[in-house]
Amino acid sequence: MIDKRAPGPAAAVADVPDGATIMIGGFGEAGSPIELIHALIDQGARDLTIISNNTGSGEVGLAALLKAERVAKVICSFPRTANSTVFPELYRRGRIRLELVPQGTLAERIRAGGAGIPAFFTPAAAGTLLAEGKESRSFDGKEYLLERWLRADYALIKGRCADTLGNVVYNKTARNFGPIMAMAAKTTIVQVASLVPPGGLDPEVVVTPGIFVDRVVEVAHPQHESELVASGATYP
Amino acid sequence: MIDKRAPGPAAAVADVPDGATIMIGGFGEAGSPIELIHALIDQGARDLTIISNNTGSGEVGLAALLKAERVAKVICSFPRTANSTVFPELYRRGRIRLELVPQGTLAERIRAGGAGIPAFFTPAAAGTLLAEGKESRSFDGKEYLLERWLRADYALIKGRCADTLGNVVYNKTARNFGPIMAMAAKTTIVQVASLVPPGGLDPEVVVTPGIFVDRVVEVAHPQHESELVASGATYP
Amino acid sequence: MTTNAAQIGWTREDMARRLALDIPNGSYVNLGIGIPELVARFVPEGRTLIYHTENGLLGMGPAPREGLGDPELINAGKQQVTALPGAAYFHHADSFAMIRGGHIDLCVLGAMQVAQNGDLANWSTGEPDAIPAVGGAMDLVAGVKSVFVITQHCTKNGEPKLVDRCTYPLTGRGVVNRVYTELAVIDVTPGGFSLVELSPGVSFEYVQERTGAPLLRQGTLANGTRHEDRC
Amino acid sequence: MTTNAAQIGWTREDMARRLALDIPNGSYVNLGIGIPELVARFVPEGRTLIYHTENGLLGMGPAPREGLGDPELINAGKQQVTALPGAAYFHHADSFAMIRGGHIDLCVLGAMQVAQNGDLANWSTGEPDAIPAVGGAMDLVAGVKSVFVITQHCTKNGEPKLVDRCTYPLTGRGVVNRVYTELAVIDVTPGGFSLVELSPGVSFEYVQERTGAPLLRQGTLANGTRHEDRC
Repeated sequence: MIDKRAPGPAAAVADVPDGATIMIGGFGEAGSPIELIHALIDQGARDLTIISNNTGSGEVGLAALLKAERVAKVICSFPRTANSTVFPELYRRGRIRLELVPQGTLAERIRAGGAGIPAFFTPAAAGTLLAEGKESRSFDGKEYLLERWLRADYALIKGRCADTLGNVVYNKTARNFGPIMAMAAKTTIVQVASLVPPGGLDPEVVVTPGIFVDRVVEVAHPQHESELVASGATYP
Repeated sequence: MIDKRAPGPAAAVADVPDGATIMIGGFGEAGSPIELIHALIDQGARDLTIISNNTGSGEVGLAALLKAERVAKVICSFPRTANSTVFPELYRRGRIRLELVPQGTLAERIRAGGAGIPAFFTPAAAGTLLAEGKESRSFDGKEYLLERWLRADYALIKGRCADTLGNVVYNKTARNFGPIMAMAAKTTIVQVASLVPPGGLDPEVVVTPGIFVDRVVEVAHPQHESELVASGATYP
Repeated sequence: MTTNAAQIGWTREDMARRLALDIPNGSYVNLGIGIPELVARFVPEGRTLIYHTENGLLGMGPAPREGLGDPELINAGKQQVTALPGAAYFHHADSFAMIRGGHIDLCVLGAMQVAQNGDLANWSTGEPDAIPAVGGAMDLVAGVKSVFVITQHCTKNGEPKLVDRCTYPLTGRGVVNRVYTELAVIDVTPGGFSLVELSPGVSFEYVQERTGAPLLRQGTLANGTRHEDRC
Repeated sequence: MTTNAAQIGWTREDMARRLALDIPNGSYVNLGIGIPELVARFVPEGRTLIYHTENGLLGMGPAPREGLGDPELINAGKQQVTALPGAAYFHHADSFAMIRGGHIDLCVLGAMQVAQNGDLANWSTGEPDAIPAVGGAMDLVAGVKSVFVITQHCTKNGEPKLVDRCTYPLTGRGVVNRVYTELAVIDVTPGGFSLVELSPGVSFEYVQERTGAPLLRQGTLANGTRHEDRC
């Protein structure tokens, strides 16, 4: 039998080495795999490159990972949000690098990484500051930029339910980057509120097929970032 | 209220002009929108370009459309299958043109058309006869071909169930090209076995969101190509 | 000269109501964060719009009733929302396929500057200390069929936001179709800014004085129809 | 010299059984049409393989029992199949993302010709009257981690299929890792064809005579390990 269960978040992220590139799912708090991120903080890997749409809020989850100075570089579309103070402070102090990518280009680059498409053309950012240094080309009279795929060593994502073969379904808008990051990482680790045996998910409704998933971890009662931030929580 | 229902297959395809480019869903008979194709035969548009993975079997559905000499060109990956005699005969007589595309490249070109990606690089067919005339480029030491998007005037596809806003779910491996063709056509027409009001489909399991669909037609008991072929049926 | 600007012309709600009049029934619409969100409150009787939020939902509804929200059902501004009957969830690549692929009929955005050639600047002042953040704005202006801007006519310092040429970093080139301010509705045409409508009690000259580029009294819309033809 | 070929060496079932021994537990596998399909029958006890069919199913099971099939649940050869517990359906772009993106561990294909440099020809004889049909073969060989070929050692006319250089149009360049025929298991290495195993009663010389390029008695595998290290 194939069984992709890991006993817990700590075991699931135990082998992440220093210098790894890690995709972290979520748009704001929706889909943010807080328990996996906290396990990564405990685990201690440093000099990481993080690919994620935002940079977290308060001092929990992704923001706590940044605060712990484990991250050398962030690739994201929107590094400032309400209650986001950790990244701006590190960035102004020159303690972290930023590659700013338009959100749709970020998503497409990740999808391209998973789909084996090394480069593609997109109209977003053509003619702007973010086009600097990029190859551009005109198709049918419109200007496009050449963008490269993004791939990662690990993806940490959050689902609602998975089976032990790694098939995953998500919760509402927490789906966001999860399915494409799962495709683009060498090792994809998914935390879910509920784990079921094969056959427990209808094959018609699976969003991420198990082929894209390496480890699944049950976190029955995941924390919500906004509640932690509201309560003034910090991690560790 | 938004209501995308068309009263029947004939009404749904009534405005297809001569010379149109039409994507037709299906892999073999799975997902082939036979009733829409038959309505298109009745409708009479000619000089069509058809984008579809195969060329049909017997003398019904897609094969019947070819047999009626309505099609000037086919873009597909696999124009010969069991019981496929119409296309080979037309092709040998020089009555139809063929653009042969590897299946994954075909799918990705259609998806790119729907996603606003005018061109992308793929490793498939690099160094082969099908690379002739195509730009190639090396990324990280591997050779890739530049491929252009495919877009169409119409897509004819088959789902299992839709709501009146055009959200669609499919049946098993009949899903195949439906979701991406729906994205890549100016006018997407979907036949489904069952139509429900908004709210009748769980938003978590919708495969093709309604934004990609223009017209939905209920065909409660769709015919199966293999049964028609086995019975020696022809159309019209 | 702009000290009275706050008391003159439309309120934000008026601007949103005026903009909503121009959205055809059945449109798929993406509303930016801030004033654009107000538009959803003013959809005219008898029209149905379907709202797209780029974080993966089509068929977005209003904020949930107190205590009934889900922290994982949010909009692009990270506020809790609801899903209407007929909604669909999808992942980010599919969501931006809708945007980039030209499937969204309209997006409504805020602006720092709009130039007479349709250039839009709305993501960065370019100041060295600023934390750059672009989000989905560049994808939206590059892919959505029509781009409406809703904004105060001038900055807090009284500088025109409708300008000859953007001085802030661009979001996109030649992308804006129409601008709604508290003073006027203005089209971006091949000939430059063209007045569509003045807010009550505001004169053409008053608007022109506060606009950083020539304002045509009337003209042909970008799509080739005349003002009178608009929906 | 090949008149007795049919009676010599492994049967098709033997070939499939031998190939199945080399597939690690838990692999994601795509089986081509024809002889490759036989491999699914011979998975060794204790191993679980997950079959991918490019028309949109992961977790493909055997043919349905008579009368229980669905014409819309088929494999790439358009034969009715079943879906095992834990299966998933997906669309064609996602399916080929699995293939092109390197997520499939192994594909097993038939061949017209395999060259000593790993070139594969299996889609067209290049004859003017032929109806060209490529299907997913070019995507599979370009994207799948390992490509195994299972084929008769020679054509019906006794011509070698393992050749110096392919004369038929290529499916892909340098893509084949290993070949299983009725006579032998042969690796494609940087040094050319390298014998892994002979079928019972078949000599090295017998195989070499029927092979259109030099056959190494032993060598280093393409992945740098020795024969003995293979799974």
